[in-house]
Amino acid sequence: METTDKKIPMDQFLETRKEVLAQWPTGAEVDFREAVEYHHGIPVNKRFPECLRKADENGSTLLQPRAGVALVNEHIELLRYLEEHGQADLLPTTIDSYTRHNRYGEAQTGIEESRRENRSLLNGFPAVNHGVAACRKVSESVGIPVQVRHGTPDARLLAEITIAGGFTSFEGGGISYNIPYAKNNPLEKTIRDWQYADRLAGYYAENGVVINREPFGPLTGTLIPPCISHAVAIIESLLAAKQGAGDITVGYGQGGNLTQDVSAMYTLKELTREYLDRFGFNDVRVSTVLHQWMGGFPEDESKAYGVISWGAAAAALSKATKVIVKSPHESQGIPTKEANAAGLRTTRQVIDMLREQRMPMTDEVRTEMEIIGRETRSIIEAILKIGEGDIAAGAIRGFEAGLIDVPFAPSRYNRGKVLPVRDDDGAIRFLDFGQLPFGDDIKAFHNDMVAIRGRNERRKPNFQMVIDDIYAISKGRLVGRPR
Amino acid sequence: METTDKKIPMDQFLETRKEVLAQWPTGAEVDFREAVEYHHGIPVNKRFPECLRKADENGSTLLQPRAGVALVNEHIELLRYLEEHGQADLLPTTIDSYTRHNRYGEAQTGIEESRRENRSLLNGFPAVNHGVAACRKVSESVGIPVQVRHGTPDARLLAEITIAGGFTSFEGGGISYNIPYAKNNPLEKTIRDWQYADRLAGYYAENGVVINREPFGPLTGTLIPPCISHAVAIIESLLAAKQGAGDITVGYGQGGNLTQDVSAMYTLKELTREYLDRFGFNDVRVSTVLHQWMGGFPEDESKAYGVISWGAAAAALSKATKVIVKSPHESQGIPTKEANAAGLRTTRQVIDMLREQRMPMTDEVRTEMEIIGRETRSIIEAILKIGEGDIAAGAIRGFEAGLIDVPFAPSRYNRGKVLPVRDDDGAIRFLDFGQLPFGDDIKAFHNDMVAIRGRNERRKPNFQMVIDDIYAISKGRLVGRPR
Amino acid sequence: MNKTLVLGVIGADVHSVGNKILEYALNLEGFNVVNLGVMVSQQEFIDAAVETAADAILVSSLYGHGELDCKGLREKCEEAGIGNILMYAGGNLVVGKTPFEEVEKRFLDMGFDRVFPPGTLPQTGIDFLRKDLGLANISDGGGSL
Amino acid sequence: MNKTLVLGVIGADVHSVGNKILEYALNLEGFNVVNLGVMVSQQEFIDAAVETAADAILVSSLYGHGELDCKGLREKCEEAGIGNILMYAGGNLVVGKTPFEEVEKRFLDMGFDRVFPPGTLPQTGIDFLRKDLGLANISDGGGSL
Ligand code: B12
Ligand code: B12
Repeated sequence: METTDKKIPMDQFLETRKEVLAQWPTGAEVDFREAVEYHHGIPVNKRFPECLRKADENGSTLLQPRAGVALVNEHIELLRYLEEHGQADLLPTTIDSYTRHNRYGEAQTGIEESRRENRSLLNGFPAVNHGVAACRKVSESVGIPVQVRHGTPDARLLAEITIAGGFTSFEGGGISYNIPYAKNNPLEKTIRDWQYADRLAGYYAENGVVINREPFGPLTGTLIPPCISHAVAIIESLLAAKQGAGDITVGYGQGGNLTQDVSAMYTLKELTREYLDRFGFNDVRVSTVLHQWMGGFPEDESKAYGVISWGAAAAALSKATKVIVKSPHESQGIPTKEANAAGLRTTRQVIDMLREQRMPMTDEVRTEMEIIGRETRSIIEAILKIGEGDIAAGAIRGFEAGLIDVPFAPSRYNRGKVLPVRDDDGAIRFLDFGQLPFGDDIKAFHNDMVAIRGRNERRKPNFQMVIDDIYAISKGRLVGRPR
Repeated sequence: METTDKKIPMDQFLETRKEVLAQWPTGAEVDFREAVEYHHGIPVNKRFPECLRKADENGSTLLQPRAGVALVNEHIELLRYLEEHGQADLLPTTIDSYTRHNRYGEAQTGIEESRRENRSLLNGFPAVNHGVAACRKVSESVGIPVQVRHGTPDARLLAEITIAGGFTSFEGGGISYNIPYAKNNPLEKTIRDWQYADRLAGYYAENGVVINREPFGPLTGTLIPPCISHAVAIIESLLAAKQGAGDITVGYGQGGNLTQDVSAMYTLKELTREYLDRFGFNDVRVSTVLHQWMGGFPEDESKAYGVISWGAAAAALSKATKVIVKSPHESQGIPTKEANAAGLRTTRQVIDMLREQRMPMTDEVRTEMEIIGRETRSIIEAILKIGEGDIAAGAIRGFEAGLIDVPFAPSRYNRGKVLPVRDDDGAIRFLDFGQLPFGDDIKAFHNDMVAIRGRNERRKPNFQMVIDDIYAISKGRLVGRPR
Repeated sequence: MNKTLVLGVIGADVHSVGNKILEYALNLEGFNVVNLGVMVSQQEFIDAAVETAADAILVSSLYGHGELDCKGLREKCEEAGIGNILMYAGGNLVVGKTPFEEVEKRFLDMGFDRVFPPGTLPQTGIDFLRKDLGLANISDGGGSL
Repeated sequence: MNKTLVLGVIGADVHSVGNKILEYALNLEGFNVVNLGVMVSQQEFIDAAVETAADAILVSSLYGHGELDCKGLREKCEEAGIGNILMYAGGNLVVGKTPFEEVEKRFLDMGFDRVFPPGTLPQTGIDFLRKDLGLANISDGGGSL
């Protein structure tokens, strides 16, 4: 059965639902009616969609960390700490990697070994194993909204359990949680599985409970040109909206060049709105998230603070609805709660100092916005075309054809031909376009920008230059100049 | 004898010199001829003027900390640490407060108690007490240029000893090291004493040794409108140039609003150049320095990193020749060497990440530059007028008349009538103009900007608003909104 | 019922910003404030306190030499016959970031009645002054405002 | 003289960036690289090593489950008859910032020959490979480039 952009019929949805809930014993804990009731009782200031709307109205940027550990009480302690000492506005529950790959047995081992060794041996919170009641305990233990953050190609059971568990936002999508996060999962399957998650959000919405959905913006976090992540965000927004999701946050991982980052954030919202409206989803709400630098971090903590701050500045100056915050431990390992809170407080200081300022609409921003717009539309239109108007089929065929292609991704369903590289000002450009459906003018623009850098560095732009750029920020620069 | 802007005749200079060198026994160690010889032997990469010129040519921003402790070996260890672990480009020797007030006896007590307690009880390096040989030991122990940074109203002996001691840059000026740093010192005297220091620099220059001179930009470090510090910078540059100083770095303390800060840095250089040229000093070299936020810092170190980073960003985006770096200990006390190096590394990361970027010439920057230009020229022209063309006499009379007036300064020779306050975007404006010689249009502009904030905050702009602004950054905001 | 306070920044210290704010806040609160400003010697503090029959001396020190500058102040007060005067110190009292307990101890040992850490807001000092000077607390409905 | 290396990211780990760079660098250096990519099981490492008669296995683990994933790999090698194969591990091997000495010890105890901390550049691994595999060092004028 080909995956297409059709709203899943209720009977079919309920049928699949039985199978999903049977995947692990805790599935039996989910009772939809009861869960809807439960959500109606969640106070407004603990609901993601409401908090995001308020932030946009006030022009403020909300702070959210990443955090998750193996055991329930320790996880609660961690979240409380980040709320209190990190002054977070929104909380996460980051899921461990076994759960992400539906390896609940291994997750169970991880839980048990963590209990035994009295330290978290898992890189996140195994929500499926812990079940609905434990999730509610988590979300009830804090005073602000909690989101599930993961990277799960098949997140159907995770969605069932965590949403019934009182979480009001669910990150991910059939592309963004496949291509960067998996190796062997066909897009047909992951898009279909994510249609289920979206349909679940829609089902809740039909029952008066709006769950925020957030496609994962940064992809591989490594030199992603804005048009690539924008295209994924738009496709996943359209897919989610079709299944009835009513509140969407589109994301972008900071690149480092302020003009490009601000232009990316401005266009991200505009373009997503444009396509949602075009397909009739005028009442789906759109907010934005900027992820502080998602690539390799410097080892030195004081340098990490500098990177964190620059991400905070980009978020504030582009008026992102929220910012996902890194910690000074980033290059080393999952942060302690203290390091995590420190990253939050650094970000808080910068965000709040800059709340009155925004990047003005300069000629440079205007030009960059125009380019990002043209590139993104080229990709989406090509995908719609190859999908014969169907965005799901188009995305699947588009990835196969390389019309969209995520740099450095592990998935075999990604062409992996595109190579990004920084230009002489540090903006991310294309060195190799692979099969991206760009016109000659766009290609010429990129070639020119990259050529300028090559001339200044007296070397031919090639894979070594790309590698230098990958290492650059961790070595203290934005542009990987020859050593 | 009135203080006027005349080059001190050589005989008079040499006469005064005898007195100066007799102020403390170490004065006898100074031998001008020998010192000139000594300077000729200092390698180029250890000379301030050369390093600044190279940085401007490369469009890079150099990093300099503040640092000084009571004892020679500990001070050397500190500087070496900052060079090696802080990756500083330029080093300081910050002088203790007793020496700044020529209280060499008390400085001696401080040295002795520091020896006894094995910790520095002085807030800086008492260079006069230590003498020429010790200073040379300091500057020879490091691989980069060293500057004397202090706050000394009468710095004649300090200049003699430290320049003979191999330092290649000397901070301060008759206004900037009096008004914010003293209570009872008449400007007639401090300007005259600083003409001596400048004449000394000129004397070295005539003998082929160019010493960098740097008026202290930030003044009281607290909500200084750019035109005030620019005016002081220009006056002191003209005074220094008249005495033969050939290399000048003008400074500015970050305000926090990026548009205003960038505009301030751009105009600082332009206006200084304009006036130097007008008075015939076309061959005096001008470079710039941005001081990271000079007012009260947040207590929390991770928040301090945010403030430090935003200062680094302002320096990079405005292409300052150098940036003076704060530490995460700022709100608490003189930093340990580790904290000092950490502030440097945070700054290094941000500066180097942003080296390819600069703030574009937006309409907002253009407008702000124009306003700063008009304000600064109004002040300087009024001073020249009241001084009947003599900038020294004009400065003295101008301060008396309040034509120039430094907010929050301790000196009784400062009117202290001007009150600054932030506007709704966080730019620093005037709440009270005192006697500043501004036209009605400039006044109307400030009044309007302040009124907008008052309306938004639903309160009358008054001293409470100013206090809120003074505390704001230490409390995590730029604008001190009502609590 | 107007209590008189002598306020100043001791030694060669010129940090004037906090001093101006303290003066403003104490005045608002109805105290009779004798502000000596910055760069105040021990003798000036004592002369002003004797002259105005002050109820308390509030010493600020920001620049790091506080320890050197404050030594012997209590003894000098005793010599001047105001040995029991209430004496506060606040600011960045020592060189370098130091656990406040240590700093507090050193200054209490020197004869100060209360010691305040960096970043103290004027209201904190005011609350203690009211208590130590036996004034009704504002929140108790009393006070001189 | 072409030495064969089996390279991969173990477990459920998908961090592919470093793996691609390692592959590139090892190839440049003239090694015969069998890159299994990400999400490689212990069995896949061993099968590939046996099949290609590899000289070394290079395990990356970035995502924090390295300890859980690597346990027993040496024993499985022994069972497969390649008990003496050179075995390196690198990346962010454990959950959380941990003193490297501790991490190193845990992995040496598990039977790895060398362990590399976060942020290791490919050249460091290459230098040790040359040494451990008895290859001339490039700077000695030898090498296969
Ligand atoms: C980019 C990135 C991602 C991307 C990866 C995209 C992709 N498919 O590659 C995305 C966003 C998808 C991602 C996801 C996750 N990530 Co991640 N990620 C990073 C990040 C920021 C950079 C990694 C990178 O690409 N570095 C650049 C390359 C060139 O360096 P490298 O990977 O370190 O490899 C080099 C060296 O280590 C060395 N090396 C590696 N292996 C070996 C082996 C040998 C023998 C030798 C000699 C050398 C060697 O050589 C390589 C080339 O120079 C790191 C943190 C950091 N380093 O700053 C976190 C990090 C690795 N991720 C982490 C985690 C936890 C996750 C997630 C679980 C999500 C989460 N909880 O936040 C998921 C896991 C998904 C999964 N199942 O694996 C943690 C791991 C924590 C720990 N060990 O305690 C880190 C350290 C971040 C952190 N501090 O929390 N991540
Ligand atoms: C602005 C500033 C300056 C300006 C001062 C301008 C002026 N004339 O006022 C300038 C640039 C000139 C300057 C100079 C110097 N400074 Co300064 N300065 C600062 C800074 C950044 C802010 C001070 C400030 O205005 N804060 C805002 C006001 C409102 O707060 P406040 O002063 O702390 O006062 C409040 C409270 O402390 C409290 N309080 C104060 N006293 C008392 C007393 C009582 C009884 C009570 C209840 C409360 C109380 O109430 C006040 C109002 O809220 C501080 C660091 C910081 N705090 O971030 C360094 C700092 C005070 N300076 C310092 C130093 C060392 C110097 C210099 C020696 C230069 C140098 N080595 O860098 C010179 C000294 C000159 C001299 N002779 O005094 C150090 C002191 C170090 C230490 N104690 O270990 C500090 C801490 C910076 C640092 N970490 O190195 N400085």
